[in-house]
Amino acid sequence: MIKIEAVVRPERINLVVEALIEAGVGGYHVLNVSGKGAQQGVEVFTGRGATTTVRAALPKSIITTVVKADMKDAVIEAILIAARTGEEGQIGDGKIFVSQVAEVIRVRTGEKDESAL
Amino acid sequence: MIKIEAVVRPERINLVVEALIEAGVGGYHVLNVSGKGAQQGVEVFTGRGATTTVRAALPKSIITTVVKADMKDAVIEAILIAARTGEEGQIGDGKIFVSQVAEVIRVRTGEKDESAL
Amino acid sequence: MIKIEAVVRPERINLVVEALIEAGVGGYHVLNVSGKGAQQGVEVFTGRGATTTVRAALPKSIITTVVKADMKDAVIEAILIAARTGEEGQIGDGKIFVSQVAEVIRVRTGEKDESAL
Amino acid sequence: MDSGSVAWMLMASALVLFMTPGLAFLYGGLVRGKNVVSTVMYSFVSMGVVSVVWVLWGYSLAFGEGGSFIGNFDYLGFKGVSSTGTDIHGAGTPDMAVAIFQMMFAIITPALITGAIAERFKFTTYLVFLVAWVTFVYVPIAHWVWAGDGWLFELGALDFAGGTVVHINAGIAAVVAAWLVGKRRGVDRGVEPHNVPFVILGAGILWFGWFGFNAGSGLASDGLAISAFLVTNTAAAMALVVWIVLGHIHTGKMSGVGAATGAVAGLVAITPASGFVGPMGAIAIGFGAGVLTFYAVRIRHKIGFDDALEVMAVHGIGGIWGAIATGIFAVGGIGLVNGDAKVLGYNVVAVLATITYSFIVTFVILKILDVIPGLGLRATREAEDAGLDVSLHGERAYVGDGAD
Amino acid sequence: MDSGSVAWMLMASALVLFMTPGLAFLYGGLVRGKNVVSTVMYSFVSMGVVSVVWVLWGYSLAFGEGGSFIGNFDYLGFKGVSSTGTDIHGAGTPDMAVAIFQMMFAIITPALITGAIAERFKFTTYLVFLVAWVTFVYVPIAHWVWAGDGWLFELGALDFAGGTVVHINAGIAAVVAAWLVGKRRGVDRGVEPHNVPFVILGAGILWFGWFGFNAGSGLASDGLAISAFLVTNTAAAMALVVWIVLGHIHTGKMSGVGAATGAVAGLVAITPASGFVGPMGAIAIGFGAGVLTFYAVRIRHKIGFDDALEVMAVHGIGGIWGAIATGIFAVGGIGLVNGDAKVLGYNVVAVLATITYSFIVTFVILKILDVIPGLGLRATREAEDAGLDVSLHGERAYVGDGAD
Amino acid sequence: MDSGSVAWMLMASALVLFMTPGLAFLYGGLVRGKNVVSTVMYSFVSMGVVSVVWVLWGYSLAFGEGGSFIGNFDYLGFKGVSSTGTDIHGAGTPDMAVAIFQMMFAIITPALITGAIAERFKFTTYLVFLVAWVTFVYVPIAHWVWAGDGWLFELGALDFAGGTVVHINAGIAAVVAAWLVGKRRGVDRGVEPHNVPFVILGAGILWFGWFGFNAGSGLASDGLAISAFLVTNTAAAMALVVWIVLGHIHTGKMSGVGAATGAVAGLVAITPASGFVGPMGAIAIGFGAGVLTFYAVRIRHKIGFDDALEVMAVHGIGGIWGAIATGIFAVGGIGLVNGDAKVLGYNVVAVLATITYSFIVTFVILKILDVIPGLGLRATREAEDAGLDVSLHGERAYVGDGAD
Ligand SMILES: Nc1ncnc2c1ncn2[C@@H]1O[C@H](COP(=O)(O)OP(=O)(O)O)[C@@H](O)[C@H]1O
Ligand SMILES: Nc1ncnc2c1ncn2[C@@H]1O[C@H](COP(=O)(O)OP(=O)(O)O)[C@@H](O)[C@H]1O
Ligand SMILES: Nc1ncnc2c1ncn2[C@@H]1O[C@H](COP(=O)(O)OP(=O)(O)O)[C@@H](O)[C@H]1O
Repeated sequence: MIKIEAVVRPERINLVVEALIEAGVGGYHVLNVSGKGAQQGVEVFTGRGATTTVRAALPKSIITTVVKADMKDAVIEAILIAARTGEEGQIGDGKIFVSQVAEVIRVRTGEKDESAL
Repeated sequence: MIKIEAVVRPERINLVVEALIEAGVGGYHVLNVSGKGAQQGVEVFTGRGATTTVRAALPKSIITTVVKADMKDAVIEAILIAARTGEEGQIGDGKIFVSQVAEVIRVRTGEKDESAL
Repeated sequence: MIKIEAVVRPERINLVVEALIEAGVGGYHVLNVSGKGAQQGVEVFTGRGATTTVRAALPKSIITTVVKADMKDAVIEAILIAARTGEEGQIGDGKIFVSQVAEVIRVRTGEKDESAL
Repeated sequence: MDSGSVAWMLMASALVLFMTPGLAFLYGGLVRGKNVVSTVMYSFVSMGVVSVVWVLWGYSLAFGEGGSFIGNFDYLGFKGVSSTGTDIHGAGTPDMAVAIFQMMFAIITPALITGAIAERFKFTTYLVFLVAWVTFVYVPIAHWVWAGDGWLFELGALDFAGGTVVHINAGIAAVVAAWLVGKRRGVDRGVEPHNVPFVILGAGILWFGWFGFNAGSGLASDGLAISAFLVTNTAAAMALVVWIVLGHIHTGKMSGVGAATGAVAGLVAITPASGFVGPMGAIAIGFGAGVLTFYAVRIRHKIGFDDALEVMAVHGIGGIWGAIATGIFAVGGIGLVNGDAKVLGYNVVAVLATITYSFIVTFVILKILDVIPGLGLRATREAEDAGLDVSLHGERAYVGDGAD
Repeated sequence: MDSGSVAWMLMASALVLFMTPGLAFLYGGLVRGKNVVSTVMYSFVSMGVVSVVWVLWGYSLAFGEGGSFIGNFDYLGFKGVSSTGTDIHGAGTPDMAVAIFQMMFAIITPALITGAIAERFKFTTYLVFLVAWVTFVYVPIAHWVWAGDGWLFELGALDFAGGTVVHINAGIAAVVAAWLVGKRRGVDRGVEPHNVPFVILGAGILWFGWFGFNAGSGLASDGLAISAFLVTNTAAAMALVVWIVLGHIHTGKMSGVGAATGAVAGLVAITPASGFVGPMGAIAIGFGAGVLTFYAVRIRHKIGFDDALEVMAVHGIGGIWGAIATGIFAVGGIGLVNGDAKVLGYNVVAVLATITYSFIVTFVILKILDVIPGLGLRATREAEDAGLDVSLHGERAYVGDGAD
Repeated sequence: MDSGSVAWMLMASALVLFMTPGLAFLYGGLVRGKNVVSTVMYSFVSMGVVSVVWVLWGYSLAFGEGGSFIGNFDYLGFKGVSSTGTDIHGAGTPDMAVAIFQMMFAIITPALITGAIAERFKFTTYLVFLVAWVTFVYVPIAHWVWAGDGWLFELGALDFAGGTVVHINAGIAAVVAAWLVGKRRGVDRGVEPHNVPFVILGAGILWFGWFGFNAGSGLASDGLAISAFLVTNTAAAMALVVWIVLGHIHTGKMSGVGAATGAVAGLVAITPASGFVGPMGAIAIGFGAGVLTFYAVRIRHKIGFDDALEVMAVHGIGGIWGAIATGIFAVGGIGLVNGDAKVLGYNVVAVLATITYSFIVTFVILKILDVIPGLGLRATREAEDAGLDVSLHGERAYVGDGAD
């Protein structure tokens, strides 16, 4: 089984979630992080609003889903479409990390692996 | 070494933590996420309390622990017992994901792998 | 490609971030967790400030970066230096977990693997 | 000058001023986490901008003896407004105290509107809107209703503490503004409030401050103030109860935001009536306010019109009900329940006049602001997506992580 | 009618009303993140329910001239309660102002109880409990102590601002309620407060509002009010200091929640005494309150009885100490320090009567609510585990993530 | 005794007390999430410690008739301070009311200083500092300026509500304290405020409370109070507007924290002038305050001196501008704009005297505390890194996770 972790813009999370469900994933979870990639940081106020500092890391959300190996490409494709802003995409649109999962167990039943997804 | 990530009900975290410690894990960490699996979402208020919407993802907690390969089964068993609600388990009780970790380093000493756990 | 996850003291995050950038990583993300390793918990107040309880897990931050395999050792070294407190290090300084990432995709362009980092 | 009344008017003015941060929290809690600073600032900045406008020309235009429709320039910069005598208002309380009290009303009214345009209205344009709207919409209507030579005042319409001037006016302007700025992106399924305790804090502060709003509107520390205080509390309480009961009937749960909204709806509805009705009238008004605003919110959601935080449902509908209910439940032989329909008729005229005027002039102001180069009503799509806090205010409401 | 006193009574009433949202935040900050809306709502909804009860029948039963034990139905719906004259209370301040002021006490008292039952009591049942408890417990005791024909008043027990009626009463009811609803699941190691700033905000609002509570209880703007104001502040300050010092002695740290709790304990203890003692008496009372309530909390934790937010320790013990201390430190020749034990004796009688009555009647009410079909005291196990916010209120206090 | 003035003084005192929790939130929101309890506690604990000090000896030393420089011991423990008569202050309002009002000023002044030392000052040492600083710095300067026999009062310096005593004094002490405690670790790039809504809440409460601060300083409910109220609001509003406009010019964004800071700066600057200037003078003062404090903050950041929350820039510079502006804009023929430079000269003397005295004595106190075994100014490096909340207060401000 395959774990797909997508770091995306927080405002895109709802679209990505919809895309995942449409793609047929069995589940997912979402969390908020601060991240930095190619994207420049933003200027935020410090010093009570008179001066600013550049904040390198920006708010991002990570959505993680574990899927059967054969769904991998479809899911990645779905995320790419949902997370990309504009035709061309923009810096800060995010990244997808794919890795192997050795086992999955459903807590409720103890079912294992693909049948637990 | 093996990374075990268990997505569980937030109200079960304390029990799971206890079970892990009893099972002898060297460490763990916990974070809160929103997740969706088989479980239905909940109805929450929107519109200043007069109307509702269904929120698909529910609050879940993820507890992660990295253990020696030979502890894997015992730890999974411990989590299953601690996280399952009722005899039969209920939808929403969570999932456990197991994957390989290539290296572990203890920051303090630089010790590596199993001796760092 | 290699995923490096470092669990460090929250107050060290800025130093670790600087070290990562200096080491030349392409990106990273940070999140806050509660964790427990060898470090003792802290005593916190409960009962409206008259009595205390020991809280086993402490606030930690996890910084995650995915890098090319050949950067792995340099990055780990950089984290170790930045995260270690004092000459000798102290309990609670954290741990680094290293694992394999099978694929990386840049959302913006669809670029893959090493060129997406 | 009666020192007891001065003490009460000072306190009432402070209370009404405090309502605006309260509103900031009520609204700020209702939006998503990426637009909190923005939403709070819409209200907070009104304390700055409108105070200055009021001192420079607002008060003079509202309360100068300029005729039926608008004041004059006699009191520009508060020139000649006495802190000890009562030339203008002829109440026992010095003119300056009344002018201060009225200032606080002018501050909160445009802030109320912002609930409709939250999460997308451009902040710099909003600052200009504040100045224009207070000057061209609020000030004239305040003159009509409260100035001695205002036409609605002379007609005999009764609006004790601002049902038309404040609430209906804000509700209608909210509809226009929400319409012209357009719908938020991606909120079709409804937005879950990001911080319910802030909503309750805001409602608590509003309730507290509303005692100044209503019980101060008699401009004296006397039996009328006491009675207005009582009915204010009673109507709020009743509408709160109605909201949670209706919520329970429809969903099986009792929303904290709903309780807060019910309370505010009751407070809105009792506002015009608070100097004229008794405790049982207040219960009736609170009950009606609860039912009407509850279903108004539901209908608004069905329609899908994006008055984001329900300004029309709560302040518009609540205010209209209050104006009518004043005509129904007023004691002293002037209410419909006492067989006299005159006040009811006058108040209907006042409501219609307010709706018409507020609608048209708010529309014109916004249309002009929309086309002025450099202004425009709506934040960019990127700013909206990323959240107005970071985009327009350079701040995140909460910084939870250790990074950077 | 003295306009200065009216101004003060209106303001004091507003301040006491504002205490209830303050309490909501104090309590709301102390619980876990999954029960915040629930905890806040226990207090906030009292502003709705009890206001209505008070207007309809509560005031009449509490202050009607019905005899030693209970009022009568003369003032149902506030009929005949004058906003200008003083037929009932015979103070310089109009009856309606006094009735309003008293309403705010009736609102906060049951809200205080909810600290004991937080995180598990069923909300719909709580609404019924509110009505029943105010009617059958609060109202009679208020009559005994404050009505001109109440038996404790006639006896000569001194309770200036509500030590017995409000605090001891709430503390005892809290014990009964915590006992009958049972212990929360999984809190043996103690619960870490989820939001300390909210706790301090709540304490700050309570302190602010308590000036109305105590300095308003003389029903006039005079030297007695000034003196009550001073001793209120002084006792709160002293008890705050005691709490952080004792905390430091026992743990080496100084808790913010502890500071807040100490302040509230001091405010509780000075309440009955505030019209009768001087500043040095206030320091003594604050000191005693700090020490007693601090160890009461520690003992409560050792015992493990689940009075979740320490209502008995703070309000019960604090209130009992205050009642006794009034008998000790009262000036004007009536306190024990002046060689007169009479008031001390009367107050002991008042305390015992309040404890007994509150215990029994609260017990009976809860037992009945427990067996009424559809009610029952405790939320389901699932609701408790998932948190009452989502389960009973359909809301999460904070929405931090972007999903959905 | 005028009951209206008593009502107003009680209310004004409550308002000023409420400013301290407000300040706690303003400051608490500005720091990082690991130092929230600590920052809030610096302010909140002052309500405990300073209240006790004031009752025991502070008031007596400040307002006893002891000569030009300091009071005496006549009123220790508030002995002989009348709640009905006016022996000491000779105002229409009883002495005890004035003494209470003044207590609230003594509470907030040292709390203001803590903005400079936030996130690193050792809490136990701070408690000792509170006692020493109020006694040796605040009390003497209050005597100079406000006691009938104080030398600055006799000179003719005008400080209506505490520009020198409170704001300049706190600003200078803040510089000394920030210098001696040293720079925080790792804040070179500036700290992003962790909770902007708390900052706005704090500013809202401060603005609300400042009406008591300034409009209460005439010690009566009269035209002077009304006028002081008006100019207070006006200056705050103007400075708020200036800050967001300047912020927009420099960064293209409008900071919520900046709006809050501007408002506070305006309030600071109008404080000494509030009894002497008219509304247009208030606009000028607010404008100047906005500009000066805005650039003062920017310069402070360039220099890198770690006055963490800009106490010197806002209260020091704002206060100095206010004192000078009083001399410029005072009406009634005494201001520079009316051709009279006398008051300006006296106020410059008062400012210089305050700066010098506050600097030296604060320095001496802190140097002594630094060397006393067991005290010392700075928390350990470990405590600072982990956050003072957990290290010194045993609490985390927010508990978001379910673990443990
Ligand atoms: N090498 C990496 N390791 C971990 N997270 C990364 C890495 N690169 C990027 N990210 C995450 O992805 C987010 C978006 O990356 P970014 O580089 O801005 O996208 P793009 O390369 O398309 O511009 C970052 O904010 C960060 O959270
Ligand atoms: N395929 C998946 N990938 C990632 N997380 C998942 C996946 N399936 C479930 N989860 C997580 O586990 C939680 C519990 O899953 P759920 O399906 O409700 O359990 P069950 O299947 O026993 O009913 C979900 O809320 C989600 O956070
Ligand atoms: N086996 C583990 N699995 C997952 N996380 C761990 C593990 N061991 C430690 N951690 C994380 O690392 C943090 C620091 O570990 P700790 O044991 O205190 O360091 P050290 O061993 O150097 O004293 C912990 O708080 C926890 O969050």
